[in-house]
Amino acid sequence: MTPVRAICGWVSGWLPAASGVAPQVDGIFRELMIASIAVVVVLTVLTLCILVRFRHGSKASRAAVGIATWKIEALWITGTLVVFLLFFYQGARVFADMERIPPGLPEITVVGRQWMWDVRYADGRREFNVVHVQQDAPVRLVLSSEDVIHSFFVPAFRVKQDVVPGKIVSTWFDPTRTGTYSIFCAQYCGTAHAQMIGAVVVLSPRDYAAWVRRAAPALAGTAESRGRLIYLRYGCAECHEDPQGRRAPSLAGLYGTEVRPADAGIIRADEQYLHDAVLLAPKYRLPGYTRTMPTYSGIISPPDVTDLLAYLRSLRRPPAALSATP
Amino acid sequence: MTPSAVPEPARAAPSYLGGRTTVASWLGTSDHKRIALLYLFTITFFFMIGAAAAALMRWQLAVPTLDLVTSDTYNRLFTLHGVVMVWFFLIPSIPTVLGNFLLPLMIGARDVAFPKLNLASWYIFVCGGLLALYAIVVGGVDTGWTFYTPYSSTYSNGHVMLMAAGIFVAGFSSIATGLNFIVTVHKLRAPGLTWFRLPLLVWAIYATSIIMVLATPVLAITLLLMGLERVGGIGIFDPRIGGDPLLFQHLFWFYSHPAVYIMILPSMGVMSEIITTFSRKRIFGYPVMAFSILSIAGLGFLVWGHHMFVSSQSVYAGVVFSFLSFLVSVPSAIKVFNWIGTLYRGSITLATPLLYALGFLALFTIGGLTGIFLATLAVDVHLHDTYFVIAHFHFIMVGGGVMAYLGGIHYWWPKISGRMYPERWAAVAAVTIFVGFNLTFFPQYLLGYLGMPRRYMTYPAEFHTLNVVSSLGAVVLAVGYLLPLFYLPRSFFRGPRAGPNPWKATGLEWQTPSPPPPENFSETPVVTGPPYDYPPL
Amino acid sequence: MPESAATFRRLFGTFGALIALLVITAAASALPSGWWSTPLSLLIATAKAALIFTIFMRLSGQPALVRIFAVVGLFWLAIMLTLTAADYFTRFWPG
Amino acid sequence: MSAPATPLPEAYADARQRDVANHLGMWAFLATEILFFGGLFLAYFIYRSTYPAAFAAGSRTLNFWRGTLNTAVLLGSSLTMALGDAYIKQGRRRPLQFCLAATAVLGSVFLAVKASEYQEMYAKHLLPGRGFEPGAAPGLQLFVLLYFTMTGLHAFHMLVGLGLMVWLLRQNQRGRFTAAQHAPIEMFGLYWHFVDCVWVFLYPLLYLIPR
Repeated sequence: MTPVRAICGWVSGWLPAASGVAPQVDGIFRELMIASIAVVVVLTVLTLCILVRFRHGSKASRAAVGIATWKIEALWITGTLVVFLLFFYQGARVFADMERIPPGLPEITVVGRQWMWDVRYADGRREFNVVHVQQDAPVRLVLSSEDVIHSFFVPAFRVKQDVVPGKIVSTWFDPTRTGTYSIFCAQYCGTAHAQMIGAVVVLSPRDYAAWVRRAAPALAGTAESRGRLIYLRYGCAECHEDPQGRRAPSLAGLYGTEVRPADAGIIRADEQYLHDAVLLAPKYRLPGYTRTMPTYSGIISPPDVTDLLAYLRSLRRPPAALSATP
Repeated sequence: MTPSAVPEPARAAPSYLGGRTTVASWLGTSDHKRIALLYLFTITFFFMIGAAAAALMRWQLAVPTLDLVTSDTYNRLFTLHGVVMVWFFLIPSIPTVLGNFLLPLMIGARDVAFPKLNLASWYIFVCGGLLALYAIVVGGVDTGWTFYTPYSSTYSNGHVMLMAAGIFVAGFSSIATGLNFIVTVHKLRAPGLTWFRLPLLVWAIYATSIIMVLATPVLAITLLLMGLERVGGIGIFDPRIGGDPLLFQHLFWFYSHPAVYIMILPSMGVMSEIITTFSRKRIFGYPVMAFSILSIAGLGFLVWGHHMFVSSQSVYAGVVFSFLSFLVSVPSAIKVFNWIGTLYRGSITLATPLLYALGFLALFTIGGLTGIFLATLAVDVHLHDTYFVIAHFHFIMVGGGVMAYLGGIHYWWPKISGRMYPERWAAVAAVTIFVGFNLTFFPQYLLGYLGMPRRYMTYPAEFHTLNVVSSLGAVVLAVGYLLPLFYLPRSFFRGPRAGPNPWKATGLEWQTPSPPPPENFSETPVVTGPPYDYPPL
Repeated sequence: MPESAATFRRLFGTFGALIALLVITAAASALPSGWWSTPLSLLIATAKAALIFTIFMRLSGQPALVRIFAVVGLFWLAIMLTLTAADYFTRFWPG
Repeated sequence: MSAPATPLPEAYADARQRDVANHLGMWAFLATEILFFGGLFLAYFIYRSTYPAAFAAGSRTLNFWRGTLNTAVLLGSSLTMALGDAYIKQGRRRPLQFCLAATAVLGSVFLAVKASEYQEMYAKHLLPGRGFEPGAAPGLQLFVLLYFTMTGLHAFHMLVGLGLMVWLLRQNQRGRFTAAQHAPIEMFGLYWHFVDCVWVFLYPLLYLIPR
């Protein structure tokens, strides 16, 4: 099998495996390639031999096959099934790891917009079509789209995640090798779909620290500080910091806790819940509040919503001051 | 024995081609054989339009950045290629041409169950085709054949409504044909023709008809909802009011994955017919082959989620759909093994239909195996929406579907036209298509692994060499496809006469003169033996 | 099959049953609702549809093949509902 | 199967064979209709589980009594259609004419009541789109959209049914239908009962969502 293994190794060596999960995906890909090449070679050789040996007029014996046909059938049905299920299991196991995002990773918000990637870091810096990450420092990408479905695809990391409008989706990768790797938009999104290309720049810790110092933050202050300005500008405090706590629930420490709406069991107040609460008006009715929250879609721009969410996440519950929480 | 030209047979009865040959007699016919030829001309016309779009795309992709067409035009080209090839060539190809012609003949019937509905389905198909053609002529559509919202319903400025209407109408033709064939197979089988004596092409067309009838309505409602959202400016898939674009994908792929089985199942039936005839041997494991066809049709409805592994569908659903996708590929593998089992210890004649069948065997195997790559969750995350997927479905649709369609056309050409096709030219065409196909689509597997996304009109330079090979292959493939367009029409009028059974094959369609008389059989044949009842070698 | 007076009586009887079921489901919706109210209304609707299928559409007198054709559409609809639900109701599974 | 005395125009050995084939063909068509409406029921099922509160609110905006009345009217039209079918099987054309007319009238009543409901929804600014009631929960607009799509598609099928009934009434007047040969009536009956069955499910799903 060495030539086959060599070919597969050679082919899969073309694309650098620059993320933690890449070697595992390449491993399964290589196994699949070896199995497929083996099957194709065996079937082709077998068919060619049969064509020659049993051509019309040849003297080969045409006696019926001794073994009952159903035995042969049962053999290759079970054989195929077993091999397939092995590949299924491996694929599903690695997929589950890829989808389970380790907690507590630094977050980078990437917003897909028709034909560019709008990248915003936690400390307020903003870039277009470029993502700077540090080697061996896994990063969580919080992905959303402002118009149509895009797909964040970095071939070198074997990572791809569709970005669906109206939905916040997260993915993550652990960049293991320095270098620049291209980002493609894999889901057709219109005229310049082919130009929606970006780059992930993986820097060694030293270079990354230098980049952090050198790159002047494009926006003043951190996302949280800008979020607070938005929070005040749109008068969220007027309802959410009502001393008697009758008009609306307090938002301090809300992020991540559980919320008990009237008729939908227990919902975790994650980014999606907050994002929908601001842009789509709350899906669920919270009992016991006098005001119904208006929808801010078209009023608060999506970038501001991201900053507002960052601010809400930073709101820790002050120890005993708030008596009004339900 | 090579097909020998038979002396002029005594003209017992005028063939379905003879008799009244005015245009009105053709356009008003309810004879399933004439309707089959009407479909043959129509879908060949649409195949050429789709192929022209493909040629332009391959030309544009020969070089990383070439301004042969603007990006907008390129988007309309690949949408045109997708829509025309899927709905106006591949889905109708074998069922409406070979199926219409052969189903009544193979079961010993005079015609299909509802002859007038059969003609109506052709007219509906032509109306749908004209609507789609009009949409292309006045500007085309740039959403891709998948019409994903919200792009198709809100952001696209192409003629989406016209194209969706064309497909909506063509869908009814598909339902009418499927419904007709199901009732025909149930009700009009010749005496003695039990289910397990049916030729496997009849099984394949029966299973395909079930998918056509049960899947197409969901496409109709999906296009209707997308159309309403586009016209009304608001719709149930609109994320701005809390709708979910993934719901569109679920509805669309609930139709579209069974649709790909509509395209491949009939080819499997044609394969079984050709391989048994040219190895002069009974099919290996008839019951397993019949049940494989039915299980592909049934399981085909359970696997659509593998198109959405990375679309933020839940992980649990991904695991479920991946498992079911592995199950649905087992029957296909069994059929490949059984075809090779049929060849084993046969007496094989290498005529053109068998060349096409062997081409199908090789390319369908590769296509199927790469389907396993895409069903494996972890690998699909990397390969989804890249050229790997393009290569996979072209290996199945073109390497499998079109090869079997051409093999079937050549195999039953003597029955359809009463004359033989030129053997040498046909063999050259088959080999050219096989070589051209591999040159065109095999490099795309590598491109896909390297990460070249699909539907890109320009690409980074590192993909250049493989794209050049693919574009050159497309030229060879185009030549291969043009050859039959020359020698088949010529042989229709001037080919050597073929007797009722030039291949000495079993099957009821070979027991009637070729071209068959309008009422197919002078008296209803009675079937006594099992199918493919070749004398022991 | 000969249309006797019994057939007409059966038709009117079925109509009576359908109207009765309608009244029940309408009344049930006026009561204070619980988890059971939606399944109950769907159960009643299924009963009404079953009545119409078997008696008004004469499925009871048809050969087995026709009855299979009548049910196969519902079975496929069930496939679509359950597998799509497998996606929507487990979207928060990996936490 | 004995050789037919006079060869039937189609490929059938006898009338019984053709009758079953007609039923098979019609039921296959109704299976497509089940899946056609099925797409909408799937959308309803998914969105109701995503926005339970909004759907309950939406259901309250509908006019309960008119919905219930419409269901009764449609069940009545199903009865008259079934009676008509039973009469023609006895060869009695005049009662069939009366039953067909009654079915058509009940169908029109249904559509009239439905039109009045649409008008009422328009008056309450509940038409989806720009004019929609500002600040409403998003799920409500989805409910209203689904309401209009489902009942609209159902009403369209009713209109097609009314058109066919007019044609059947004229055919019956010309004496086309006899006890032996009345396939169009039977097939139309299946279609009409099916449309009624769709409404039987639409009614509880749209009008009876519990508080």
